[in-house]
Amino acid sequence: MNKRWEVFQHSSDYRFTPYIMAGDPCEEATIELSLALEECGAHALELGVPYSDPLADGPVIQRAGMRGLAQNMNLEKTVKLVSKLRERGLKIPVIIFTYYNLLLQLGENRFLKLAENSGVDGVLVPDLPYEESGYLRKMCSEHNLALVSLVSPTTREEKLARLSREAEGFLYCISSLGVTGIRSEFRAGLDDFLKAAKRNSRVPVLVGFGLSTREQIQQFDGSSDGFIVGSAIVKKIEELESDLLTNREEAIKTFKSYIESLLPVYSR
Amino acid sequence: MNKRWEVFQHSSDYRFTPYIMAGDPCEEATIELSLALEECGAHALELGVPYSDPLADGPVIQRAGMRGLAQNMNLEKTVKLVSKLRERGLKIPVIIFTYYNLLLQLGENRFLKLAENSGVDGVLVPDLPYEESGYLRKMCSEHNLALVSLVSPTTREEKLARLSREAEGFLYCISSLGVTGIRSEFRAGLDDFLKAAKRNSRVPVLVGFGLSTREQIQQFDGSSDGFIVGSAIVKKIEELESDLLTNREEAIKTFKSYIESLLPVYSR
Amino acid sequence: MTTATVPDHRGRYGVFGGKYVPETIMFALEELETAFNEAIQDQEFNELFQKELAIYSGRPTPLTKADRLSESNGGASIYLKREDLNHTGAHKINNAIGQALLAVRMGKKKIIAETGAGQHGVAAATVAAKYGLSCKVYMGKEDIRRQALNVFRMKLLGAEVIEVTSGSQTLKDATNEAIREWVAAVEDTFYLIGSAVGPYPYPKMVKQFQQVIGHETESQFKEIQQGKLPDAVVACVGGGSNAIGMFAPFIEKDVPLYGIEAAGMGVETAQHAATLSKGSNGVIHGSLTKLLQTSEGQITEPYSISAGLDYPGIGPEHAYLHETKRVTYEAVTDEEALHALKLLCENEGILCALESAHAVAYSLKLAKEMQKDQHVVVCLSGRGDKDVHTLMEFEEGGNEDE
Amino acid sequence: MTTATVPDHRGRYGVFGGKYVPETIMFALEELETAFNEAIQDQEFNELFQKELAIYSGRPTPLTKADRLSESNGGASIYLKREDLNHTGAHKINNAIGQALLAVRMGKKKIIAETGAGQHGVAAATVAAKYGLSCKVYMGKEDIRRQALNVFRMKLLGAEVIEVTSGSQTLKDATNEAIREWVAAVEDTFYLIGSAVGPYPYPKMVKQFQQVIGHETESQFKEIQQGKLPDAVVACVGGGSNAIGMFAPFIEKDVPLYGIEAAGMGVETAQHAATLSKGSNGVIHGSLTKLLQTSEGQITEPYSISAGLDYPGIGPEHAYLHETKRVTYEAVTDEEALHALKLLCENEGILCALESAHAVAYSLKLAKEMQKDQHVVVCLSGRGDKDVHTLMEFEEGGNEDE
Ligand SMILES: Cc1ncc(COP(=O)(O)O)c(C=O)c1O
Ligand SMILES: Cc1ncc(COP(=O)(O)O)c(C=O)c1O
Repeated sequence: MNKRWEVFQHSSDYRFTPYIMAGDPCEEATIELSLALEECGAHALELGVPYSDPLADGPVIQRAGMRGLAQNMNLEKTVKLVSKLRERGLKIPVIIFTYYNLLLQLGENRFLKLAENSGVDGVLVPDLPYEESGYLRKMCSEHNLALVSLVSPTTREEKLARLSREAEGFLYCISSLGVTGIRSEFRAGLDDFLKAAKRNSRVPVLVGFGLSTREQIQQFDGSSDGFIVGSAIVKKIEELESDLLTNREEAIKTFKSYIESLLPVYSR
Repeated sequence: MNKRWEVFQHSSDYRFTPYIMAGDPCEEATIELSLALEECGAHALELGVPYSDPLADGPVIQRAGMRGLAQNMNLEKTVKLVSKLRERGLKIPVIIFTYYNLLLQLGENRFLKLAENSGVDGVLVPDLPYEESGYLRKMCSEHNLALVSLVSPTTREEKLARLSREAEGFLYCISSLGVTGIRSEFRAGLDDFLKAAKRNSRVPVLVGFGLSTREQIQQFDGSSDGFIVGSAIVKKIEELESDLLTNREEAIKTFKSYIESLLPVYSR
Repeated sequence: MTTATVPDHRGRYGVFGGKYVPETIMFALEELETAFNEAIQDQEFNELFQKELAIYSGRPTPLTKADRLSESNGGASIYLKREDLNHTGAHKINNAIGQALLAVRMGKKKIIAETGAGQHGVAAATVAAKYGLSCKVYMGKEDIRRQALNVFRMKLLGAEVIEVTSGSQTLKDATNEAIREWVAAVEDTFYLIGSAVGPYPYPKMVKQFQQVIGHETESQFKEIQQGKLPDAVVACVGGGSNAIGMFAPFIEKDVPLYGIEAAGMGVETAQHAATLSKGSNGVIHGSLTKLLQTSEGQITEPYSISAGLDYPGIGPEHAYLHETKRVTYEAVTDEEALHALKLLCENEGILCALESAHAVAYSLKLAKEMQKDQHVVVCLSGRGDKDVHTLMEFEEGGNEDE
Repeated sequence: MTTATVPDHRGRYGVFGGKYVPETIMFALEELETAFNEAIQDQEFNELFQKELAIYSGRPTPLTKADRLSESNGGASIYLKREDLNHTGAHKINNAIGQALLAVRMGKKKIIAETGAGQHGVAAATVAAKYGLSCKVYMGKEDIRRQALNVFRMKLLGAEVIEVTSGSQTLKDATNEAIREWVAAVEDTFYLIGSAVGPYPYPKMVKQFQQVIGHETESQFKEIQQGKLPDAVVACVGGGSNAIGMFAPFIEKDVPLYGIEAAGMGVETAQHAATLSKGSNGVIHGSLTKLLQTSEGQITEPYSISAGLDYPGIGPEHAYLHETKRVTYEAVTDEEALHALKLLCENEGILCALESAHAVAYSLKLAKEMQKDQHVVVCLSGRGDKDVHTLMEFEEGGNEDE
């Protein structure tokens, strides 16, 4: 476990992990947005990689991916972007969120070496379930990377226990079925699921998928150790797209006040 | 055998039998065209009845039928038209050329009575072959009408002999396969066919279907007793349509000189 | 029952039938009659025909029980004889194969055919391609415009499609024109008629080649229902080929038979094709039968949403079965047919031809009045792929009205 | 031969296959695997499946000898396995029936499906109607525009057609979207995949439900040819369901097998769908296989004149059979396929699907190089009615060029 993860894990805050798409709307914007998120109190950052076929994502993140693709962003560049983030002073753990096919084409080994050298802390592969992840899991641990696992309310009890036990970095608990995206309601019985996850996990248990308001976020405090916000933030970035390209300072200011409006008052 | 047929049969001319469509382009025109034809030397007249489905006719006569239908001409009116022709002095035999369905709807018996009283001399039903004509044949002879038979180059020898023997009025020999219409060439072996027809026939043997020039007509003199011209004449009437409606005298003059140009020089 | 004696040697079904054609083609009808009678007495020919039906067209077609449709309808269960599963999508191919094999046997190298919507044209072009015959298909100009896809299919199959501009430029005129061509080319041409109409021996021949529908149905039904016969058999009637083929084995048995004509906008309007309900005796296309005509004998243009039922005449045997009351003929409107088509689609996953939908519509009425343990068999004469355009137009029109 | 051991317990065909899906649906794949394995060991289920194939879809489909085509081509004789005669016009229904029966057995009331040109969508909507399931079909916006008739058919069948506006708005995006919906509604929804692709157990299951093609072919061929096996078997490959179904019984026997991909404008251009010839290992729709992609791993849009071959991936078992060289995979261009379609049409009276025409085109090449007493069997996966529009457009375009 590296230093950045140590800080993350030992934080007593209700941990905030935002997701943004690399290259959306351009590389420099991604850098400044990342730094702004850290300033606003993010405990870790998930950095998405644009992909032609993001089957775990809803429309908001799909569109962000299209913008990233239009910037020729790819997995290799995303990893290298993390180097730049480090150079610019980002201290929180960064998790690369990538579909498996992108990893395969870059080469798993090449990716891992590059990631390790670029200051990446973890990888999350939404279409690589535990059953298929043996090799990558082993290689990640050799390269000091956390392979972050997703668990879902539909994950069977036994498997949930096992995934929770073996979780690295944090355990990503899906708040509701379906793809990423903003939701107005959550699943009944979610608390039991989170409780079961927490019971076995050695790492913080974060809840994600669909959270978009302070109220929604606060309701999981207590049952989880933190939360992930993706689509809501990405949607804000979409709204700010032209300013982020041409009037970035102003846009970042607006972005930060949006993030502040989102965060639970007690999380800072 | 009535008087008119007697004259027809005893003529030593190469007999000319024109076909025109009743009501084309109007009833009065039909009357004047008929009289003109007699003046030009016609030995008998075939009067067609407009029909929606004239499957033995080519395009020229189909169009004439459409014109006749537009004038509300029908079988009953055609028969009554013959009365008027007689009143106006027409002396040659008149044969009603009608599809069988028209006869059926008017009623065969009603038709026969009407025809007999109207000075009609014969009937020709192109879609009533010998095999189906028993009843009508019997009834025709009761009403002093000739049921004119068509024979074709495809008619089998035995049947040809029989039809020739039983022919009434005249025997209509089809010069070529197909429907009515103008043809530029005739069938090889036609002479043999005509010879066979003549061998058994007690009535004049006429050749028809497709004749449209003096040359064509002359070539059958010798092998037949006369000829029928339909489409060529009907086509001329079509050309003269508007004059026949509005400037009839002129049109009839043109028509007569056309007919004269058609007839063999020796036929008068 | 008295039907065993028809047709007589002159090709008459009671007063109906006969050969009302120009003398020029009389010899060809005789030649055809002789060749046909010889062929059907020749075991080799019959075996060849059965074999082609099986390995080319995929016969036997199944008898499918329409469970969900029957249940939602109430009353008797409905069985579907699946002629829609034939090669080219309708029963038409049975007859086309039979006549083409006969043409080959007679040494003919050319066939001609008439078509309305193009279904029989496609069937004729298909067998022409299969057996190496040249093929001309006569089709009204108006129908060519409406059925561009089928025209293209016929051309792909190597057939020549001849535009008919005479008369009303639809099926009856295309048939007239095909007969005209036959009169002209009779010596080396086989006229492949598409329904149980035309001069004798066509009605008899088409029945012979279509009766496989009824024979299969009988044995399939008996196998499912322990040797019983159906309590009712229903088929749509345009010219009447699928119906006569379906009825064939049942006519002499104690099975109620129903032939369903197209009532179009309603038999009380002028827009229908209900020949038996509204027609009178007359001659059309070589045969004495019932037909739609004016009092003066001009044949009128029929109307139905289904192109295959849109014919002013009907096969002479149906006129006879109507007169003798052996078969009950009823008419079903466009709207009823469309409704039945949708019900069948939604409940059984089968998109049937609009023609067949008329039979389905009537079976639904009939079944409702019958007992739960009774069985109605309906001839699903063809599939509805060809009708999707018409259905779409109708839906659009319908929606506009709302 | 080594194929008897695939797939392994992890759903792997060599390196290919697997389950690359979000954790949310992993339990559903396990549930499906269990239910599927139980079902195919249950004689009642198998009998029901066979019965439905027979009485609903009209199986067995015939094996038709293409006499005139073979003769004009020269070389070996060509036999056509007539999947075009199935209900709804293609082999797709075999699998749709199988999966729908399994869905019913599992107590599911809702199915979802993806579709490109609409063929599988129609098959899915059909079985949904037949078995009383609700059905959502995901279809790219672009495909909805191009295939309005099939969209209408699905709606007639009672299905909901959902427009997919993501990505390139075609089949691969529709599949992504169907998977997304499945992830959301996995607890009561059965995902009915249309080809031998997707996460395990789909490739195995689709093969199981399609192998009736090969089994029938084997016994039909043996019956005609005194117990012999064909000298070559050819099938087109999009996702690979008709091919794997056809190959199934022959893989372990000494019969040369050929899978034919779409070369579109040519494999040397960017306009093709030749996954095995030009693709590389990658993950698509839950399975590790060969696919068309950029060097960075972005999946590229394939091209073929035939909508059903226009898929950037391929079933994992084909990737394996390619790697082990048990099956020879070749690619055929649009032009060659069109030419073959016309030849088949003109010589046999069979208008096949553009997909199947690829297989026909290759069989013609193959047969030419074989002996007169040898036999090539080609899987005629579907009928070409659905393609007439495309053919017309192509002809028009072609004529303009002349
Ligand atoms: C599917 C279908 N059913 C029925 C008919 C009506 O013909 P018939 O009355 O000869 O069966 C047609 C004619 O085209 C047809 O295509
Ligand atoms: C007729 C036909 N053949 C072949 C295919 C290709 O699918 P597969 O490769 O799964 O057989 C399709 C797909 O739509 C099709 O409709």
